[in-house]
Amino acid sequence: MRLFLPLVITFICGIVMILHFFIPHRPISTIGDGLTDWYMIVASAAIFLGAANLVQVHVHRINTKARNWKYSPVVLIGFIAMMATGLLWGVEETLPFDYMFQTMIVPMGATMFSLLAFFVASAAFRAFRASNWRATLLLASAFIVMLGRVPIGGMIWKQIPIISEWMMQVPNMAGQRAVMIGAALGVVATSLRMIFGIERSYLGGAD
Amino acid sequence: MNWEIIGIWLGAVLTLMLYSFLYRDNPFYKFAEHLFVGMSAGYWVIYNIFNVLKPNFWDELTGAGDGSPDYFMIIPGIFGMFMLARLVPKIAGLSRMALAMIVGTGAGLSLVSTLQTNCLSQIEGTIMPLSGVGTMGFIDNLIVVVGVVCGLVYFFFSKPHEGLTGKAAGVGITILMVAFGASFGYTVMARISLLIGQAQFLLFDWLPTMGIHL
Amino acid sequence: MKAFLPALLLVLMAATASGGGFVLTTEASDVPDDDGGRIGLVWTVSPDLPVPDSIVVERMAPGGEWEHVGSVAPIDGRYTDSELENGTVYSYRLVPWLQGVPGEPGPVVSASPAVKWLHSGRIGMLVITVVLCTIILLYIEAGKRGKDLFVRRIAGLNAVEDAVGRATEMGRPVMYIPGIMDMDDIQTIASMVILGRVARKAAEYGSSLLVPTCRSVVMSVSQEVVKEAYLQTGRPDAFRREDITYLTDDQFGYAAGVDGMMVRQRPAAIFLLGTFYAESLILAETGKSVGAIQIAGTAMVSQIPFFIAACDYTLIGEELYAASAYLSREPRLLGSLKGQDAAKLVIMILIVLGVLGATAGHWWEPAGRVAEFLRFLTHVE
Amino acid sequence: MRKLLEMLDRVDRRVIYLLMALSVFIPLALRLSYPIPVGQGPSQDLFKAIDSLPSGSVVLVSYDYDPSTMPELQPMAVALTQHMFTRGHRIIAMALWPQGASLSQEAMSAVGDSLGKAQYDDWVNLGYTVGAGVSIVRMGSSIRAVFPQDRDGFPYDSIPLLTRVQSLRDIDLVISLSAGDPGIHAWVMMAGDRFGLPVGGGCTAVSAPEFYTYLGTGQLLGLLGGLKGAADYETMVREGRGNTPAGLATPGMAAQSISHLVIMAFIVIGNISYLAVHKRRKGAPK
Repeated sequence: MRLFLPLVITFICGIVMILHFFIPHRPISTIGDGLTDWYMIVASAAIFLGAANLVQVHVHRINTKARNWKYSPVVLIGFIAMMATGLLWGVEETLPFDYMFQTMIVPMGATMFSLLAFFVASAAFRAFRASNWRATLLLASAFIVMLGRVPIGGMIWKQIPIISEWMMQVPNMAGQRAVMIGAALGVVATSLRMIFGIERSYLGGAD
Repeated sequence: MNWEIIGIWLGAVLTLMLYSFLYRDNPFYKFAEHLFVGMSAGYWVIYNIFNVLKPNFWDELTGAGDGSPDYFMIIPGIFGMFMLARLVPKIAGLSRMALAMIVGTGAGLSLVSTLQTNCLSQIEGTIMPLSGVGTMGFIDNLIVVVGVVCGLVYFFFSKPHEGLTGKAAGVGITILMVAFGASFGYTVMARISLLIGQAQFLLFDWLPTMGIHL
Repeated sequence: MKAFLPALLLVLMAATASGGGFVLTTEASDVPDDDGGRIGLVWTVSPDLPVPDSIVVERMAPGGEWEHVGSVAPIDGRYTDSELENGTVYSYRLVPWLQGVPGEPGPVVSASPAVKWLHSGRIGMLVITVVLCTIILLYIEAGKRGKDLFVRRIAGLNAVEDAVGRATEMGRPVMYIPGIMDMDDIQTIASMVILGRVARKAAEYGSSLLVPTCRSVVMSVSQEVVKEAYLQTGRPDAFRREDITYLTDDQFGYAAGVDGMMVRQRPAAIFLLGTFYAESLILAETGKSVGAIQIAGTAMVSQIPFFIAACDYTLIGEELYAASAYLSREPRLLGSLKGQDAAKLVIMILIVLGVLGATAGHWWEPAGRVAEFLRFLTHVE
Repeated sequence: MRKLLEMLDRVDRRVIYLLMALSVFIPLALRLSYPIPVGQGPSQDLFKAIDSLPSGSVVLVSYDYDPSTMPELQPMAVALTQHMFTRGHRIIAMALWPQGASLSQEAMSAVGDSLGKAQYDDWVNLGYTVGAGVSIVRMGSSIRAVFPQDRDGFPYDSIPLLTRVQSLRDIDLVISLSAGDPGIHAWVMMAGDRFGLPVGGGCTAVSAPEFYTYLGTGQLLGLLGGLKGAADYETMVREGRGNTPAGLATPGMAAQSISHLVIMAFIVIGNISYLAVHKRRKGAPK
């Protein structure tokens, strides 16, 4: 019973969005538009939930002196600093909020991501093994594409960039498309199950 | 005080702190990691308030935008509150309502859109002739058609991979491996590009502040 | 004097252009396949005359006088008038303006807005949607009624139990990472189903289960799912809510956080099931470096090569969805999987028929028409 | 020899990290450069599509990325903005990722200032919206409903550039600069297939391979893939315009070349040492 109302809401919202695609007529069109307006607001509440959770978690860590709790104030300070500068002065260019974004978040975000280059190198050395003919095939096609994407590839042999582009446009596309169609059916089936209340795990607990 | 140079130093020091993880996990990395988590959460909240909640909800509700209050906005407001109810264990169950709305809308939308874009359009694109397209066209089209069909056979779960099904699935997984290889080759480039970006920052923005020009 | 020049220019414009003024032709028509109330205007402009500042769209009011409804840059070439009465005929003309002076209006055109009950470009898709959805729902129904449904073995899934068991033996935790997308993502949902099974195993073996999440909603759902699993295995006391945490919505903040957890807590088994982006490699590589058995699965094609490289088992694409059915053995999920297979069969037949038709159409025209029809059926506007 | 291979098999990962770093830093510091040949391909398709739009067209550029992928996508944003402004197009920027809202401002105001383009007349930054695909569907009937004001709080109706732009139907081209989801997928699905808009894109090299399916069907009219795509575009924008400043992506391509070779060497050496050690272990008595 505690799930009845949520399931009804899911069903109505799902059906409206499907009909919205096929039926341009009122009232479906207006209800569909309204629903999308509401969606944005409810979805943005989720961000607050996330932030509130973050604060909760770290305050709890400090209170209980959990492992590595000494870093929790750093999280809170970073969070409060962004919040305060944003609320006090706004987000326009050259203001403190934007300054902190450009000078701290941007380089940190970029660095976090660039660590990947090192992990890729390490994976190349340790993990990418030509252990069977299929893995060998994977590596061979990776080699061609890697060479084709940089100027040096064309300098080695003029045809490499052309072959590399062909690999992307023919075998790669065929493989990607097969995965895509299969996955699309997975999405359709799961969406159906959710709309018809067969899939309830997202509401927490099966039955 | 030169804010620009301070900014470059801030960025460079934080960058080096994060790179220190490559040596091993250490307090500098942890400090920067936690700072990053906190600051990005703060950024998200601020943008959410200024770019979404204020204009799309508050201004609409109070009529600050175009002068006519839209009282229907109370409904998503209530659902939004439901979402936040998770924070209070006693009424946490209410958040199911909000979740139901998000999931229902998302499911309905993705059902039709995914079917159209990732399924029907792809079928349409695969229905192509093997004749009258020249030798190269014949080979290309044949690879695409066979690849797609055999790839689908690989993802067929109702039959064991034996006999003809097994052979087709074998062809399918082969094409998939070539695709994954291409994908991998392409990806390596992405990863290195990001390192290049940070290296450029350190070499051409940060070093000059110490008088080192490369 | 200031107004004189542009006025003169406009007079000249009108006089020199053979087809009249600046606006040569105008067409008005109902905007198709909408909820009505809209008329679209398109026009062509004279290439020989100087470009005016703007074009004012005028509509004839019931009284017969022209009223201003909008102004647009001359180059735009189209305008949509909205909030009109369906079925009423509206007349429009376009007036070019140069420095505050109107020029010669373009021709008068009329149209009436109409409303459609069904989008005409989407009928083929409607048919296919209904067919595919019916197939899937029928199979789910068959599954519910207890029809025995076979699913082929999926490599990697049998390893779930071993992985959890190994973690218990080593006295190290199990880590489950449900991807970085929110609860409305289908892969996350599939992942939640698998999480339930993994949690049950962890509860049975008595090993601790860490679930760091990237979305707060996913965190709450994970808590519910894991709690339920512990309840069902009769060990509600062993459930630790604080092991299922929310880190941050930020992708790399999350990756860094999970990385830290991996290095510090050294899980012996790591599950990476759900939607992953660039963080996949960081997570998988760090997981490998702490010596964990890793079972990964995602439908994100770009990340699959990395999982294949760094993990012990990888569920490719749809296998992730199949896994949730296979593991839970839940009849409805199995039925749904069967339904998907049937849908796949339909698609394969469509493609093969289409390709054969298109190929044979080169010599025998009726076959070509089959391909045409199939293309029409799958074409959506 | 075998000893060496065994040593290689156990080599500390930090050595690998160091080699990787050197292969990037050294070519950059030495300012190595190779010419970038631009062949036929998705980059050129996008360039041609933008080039062939009539001057004054309205292009919607969605910044669906954040600082972490800036090195790949920001050069594209800059080069695209330069190209569109010099062709006289007007740009509406928005973001499906929160941090994209700040990145777009940076790119547009810098390029706009240098080319004498005015905010609100030639370009506008609508900012961030939550909801991704759902928001795009809403924009199909009303952009104002999603963005009642721009990033800095100016009401939608008071912005001159937007007076005739009511819904997606009034947009001539959509370009999504995408680092993942939401991004090109959402735009192709919602704006492209649902509302029939031409969609082009730029993406990280990671996601490029899967978008080739959309290129094959024409659902995507062109694509810039990663740093190479950005460098291609910079080269095309510069062609015939000698005074355009050097791009951001092109200088990185030499470092990219060297490090690709290093990675390939890693794969080869890794495999040789693995095979050698593995074979020996297999043969050894238990």
